[in-house]
Amino acid sequence: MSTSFTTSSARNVFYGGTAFFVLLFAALVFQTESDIPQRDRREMLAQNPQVAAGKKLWENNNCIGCHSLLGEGAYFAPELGNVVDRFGGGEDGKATVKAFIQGRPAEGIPGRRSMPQFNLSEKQLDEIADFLEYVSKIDTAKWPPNIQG
Amino acid sequence: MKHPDDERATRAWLLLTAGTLATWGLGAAGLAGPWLAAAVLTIAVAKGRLLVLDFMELRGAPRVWRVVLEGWLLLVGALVLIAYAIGLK
Amino acid sequence: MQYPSQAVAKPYFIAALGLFVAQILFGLIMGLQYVVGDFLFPHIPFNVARMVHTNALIVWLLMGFMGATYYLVPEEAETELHSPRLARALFWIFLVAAALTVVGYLAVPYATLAQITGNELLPTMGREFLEQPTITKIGIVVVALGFLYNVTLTVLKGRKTAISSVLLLGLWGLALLFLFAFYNPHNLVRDKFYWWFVVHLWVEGVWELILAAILGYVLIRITGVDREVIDKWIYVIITLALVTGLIGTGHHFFWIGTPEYWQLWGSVFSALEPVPFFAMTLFAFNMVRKRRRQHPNKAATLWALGTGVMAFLGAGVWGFLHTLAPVNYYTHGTQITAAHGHMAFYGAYVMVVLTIISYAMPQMRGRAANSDAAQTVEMWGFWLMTVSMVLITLFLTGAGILQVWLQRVSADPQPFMAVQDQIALFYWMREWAGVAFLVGLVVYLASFFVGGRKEAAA
Amino acid sequence: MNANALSPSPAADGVRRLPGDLAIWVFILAEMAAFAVFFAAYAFARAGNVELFDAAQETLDRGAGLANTLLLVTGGWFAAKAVHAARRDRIAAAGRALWLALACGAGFLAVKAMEYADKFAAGVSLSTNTFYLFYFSLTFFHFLHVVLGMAILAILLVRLRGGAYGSHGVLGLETGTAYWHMVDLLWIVLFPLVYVMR
Repeated sequence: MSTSFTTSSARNVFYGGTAFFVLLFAALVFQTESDIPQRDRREMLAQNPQVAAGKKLWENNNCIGCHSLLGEGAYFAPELGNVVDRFGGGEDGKATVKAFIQGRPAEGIPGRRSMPQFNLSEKQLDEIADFLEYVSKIDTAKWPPNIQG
Repeated sequence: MKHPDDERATRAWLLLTAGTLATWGLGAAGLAGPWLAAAVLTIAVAKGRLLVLDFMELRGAPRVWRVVLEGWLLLVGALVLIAYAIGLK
Repeated sequence: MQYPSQAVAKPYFIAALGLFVAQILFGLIMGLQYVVGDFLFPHIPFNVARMVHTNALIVWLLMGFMGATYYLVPEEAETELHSPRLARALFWIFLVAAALTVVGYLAVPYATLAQITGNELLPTMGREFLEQPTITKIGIVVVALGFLYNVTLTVLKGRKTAISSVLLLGLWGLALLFLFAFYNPHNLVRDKFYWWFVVHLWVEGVWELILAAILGYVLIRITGVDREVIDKWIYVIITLALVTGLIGTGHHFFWIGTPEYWQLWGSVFSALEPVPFFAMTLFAFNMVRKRRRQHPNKAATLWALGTGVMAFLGAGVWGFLHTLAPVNYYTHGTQITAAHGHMAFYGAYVMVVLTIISYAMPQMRGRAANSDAAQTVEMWGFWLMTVSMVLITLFLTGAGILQVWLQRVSADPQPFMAVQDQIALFYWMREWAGVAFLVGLVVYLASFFVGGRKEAAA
Repeated sequence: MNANALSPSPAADGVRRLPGDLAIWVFILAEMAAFAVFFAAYAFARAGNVELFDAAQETLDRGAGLANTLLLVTGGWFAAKAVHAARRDRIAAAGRALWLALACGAGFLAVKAMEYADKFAAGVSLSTNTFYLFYFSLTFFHFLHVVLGMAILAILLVRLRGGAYGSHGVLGLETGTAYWHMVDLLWIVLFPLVYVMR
């Protein structure tokens, strides 16, 4: 019983196999790019510049360092992909989000996980709320399983 | 001049063709249900086995390789059958 | 050590271990904040501690990879490093940039840091693991290019081996994929989609090439098994890694607004991702079993075997647990992910860097292996850290299962914070396991200072 | 370097050996594992949507599936004949057989492309429903394997012409055709599963 197994074959299989799967991955990425306009609510970005401004605020304050957004990020604080809906949806939800951010005590709540007070302006609060509303409209294949995120 | 390897391959090809036509015929006849599923899967496993033994030439390979490839056919066939049975309910 | 220029690896290894300590200390801070919410608030909020924890990890692993490369490439290529001076200069640039970045995280609010580093010009900050200021990111690219230039020229002028080719392929892939860190569209779906090109294609793609190359190198040295045999194993392992890992990226595309076919493709291929890690375990044990010499460095052998086992458990098994789309629907973004992340990073990448350090440091200090006494202490460090990490993973898994149940599955789902309060016991246990890990790390570091009779240099 | 790599077929001299290089077999097993998961996923997804799957399956062109199965089976036969001929130094016959195998592969791609065109013209795509998600994923993944298999056959043909294979050894030829046979084997399961079973 003898089996041949050469380094050069192993190398060729590696390079050939990798090239094959890179191309397949590229094809799937291409398909994704052509499919996502139906899911990503890009029209909301185009119509309302506050959404992009809100995303920048989201990033510049490193919100992802505590929260998750569409399930990605830290798991220290609640999921925010659906927070506008959780807080009542629409304008009510956005108003509640703004009030929550605004109302954080600067010194935190004794013994509890606390969100910092970011001292955002009214305009910035609007931007964040619009951004979170946009995120809540993205088609995430029915995730999260329920409103608690 | 016919070589035994060639004869085996040709026999396998004839059987594979026959099996393919049988599978197609079962489908074209508008059949459905567990008997069709069982028949079609049996033919598929038998065809796969012929291919493994006479095209891939694993008939003369270390037994473990035969077991792995034939086992793959049986495993896939079994999984499909189980799923089919679940779908009957 | 056969080539004097290999010694440039030493400062990289020392700095890596220093950052490792910082990573663990900040991990303990975060762990405590999980149960004592206002600990150090508002001076070090959780998100800042987390940035230091994760970024220190990434930077020290990169330093470890670079050190490993500088150490093994001259020996593989049978020639001196192209420019040891460049390697030393890049070390200091990298270290200072990393230190300044950490100081920036701790000294000023993140938004201020974004402002003073000019994030407006090319916004890349504020995304998980890519929190570094844009200028730091540019610095990383510059250091990486200088490093690759140096190493590639070394390989080109010397002997080309499978190990150095695979290592270089992994390192070039690492550098090129990092360029996606500079792409940050307003469209959140596309932002997240391409973000994974850095994160996933690093840790479940090109980093596995680096891992396989380093492990292969150490196994050749400590077992004396033919290079021919090791090379074949490496090619098989990395073939399996890329075949499964490339399309396996799809397991991150289930719920972020990407098309639903990813649920099928991602599940199928990531279900197979344990296979390369299993092959790696077999590889490590097989080579050690077939060894043709008894290398005096038993600690390095232990680390190499540990890498095989723990990478399989952490990356393979714990990854598989929640990778299928119907399961991930409930576990996505819970402590299950954290459990997997901890053991996978420790088992695959922390341990492989500690493997090469364990092998190379004694050589750079002029001996084939440390004294038996020092090795015993090192192995205590190994077991303490490894067992602690297993416990951390188990406790987080427990927390995660309970979280999934209370918050996502039960008939009456509860709010996030209410659930967190109910699983606090698991977080306390995790924190104590973290303390044990720190003890293990201190023991491990102490082993560098234990004297005793040394083996002569090989 | 080893006598077993030379011309006798694995069955011929009583010495059991694996045809082709072990490296390709590792790859083949990895691919077959991926397909096994795909097939099982299809079957279990069907179990949850029997009516949808049965109705959508009616829209497939079973005749095209038949033609493609016959093409692949025949292509496999030619590939096997190529190896047998090369072992006996009948290089011209081996080359002809490889050409015919390639032609079968091309025929498969053409039929499949027509099937896809029909589907696209009818407005059906990957996102239409669960059945089509699976239909397109499975068949397209397999389609790409046919392409890769043909690329390998083409390389074998070039190397055969260069005198690489003959009674002195056919290892590379066995290695490449093993992959081609796998492509065939996968379709043998795929065809009844997706086109016929209901």
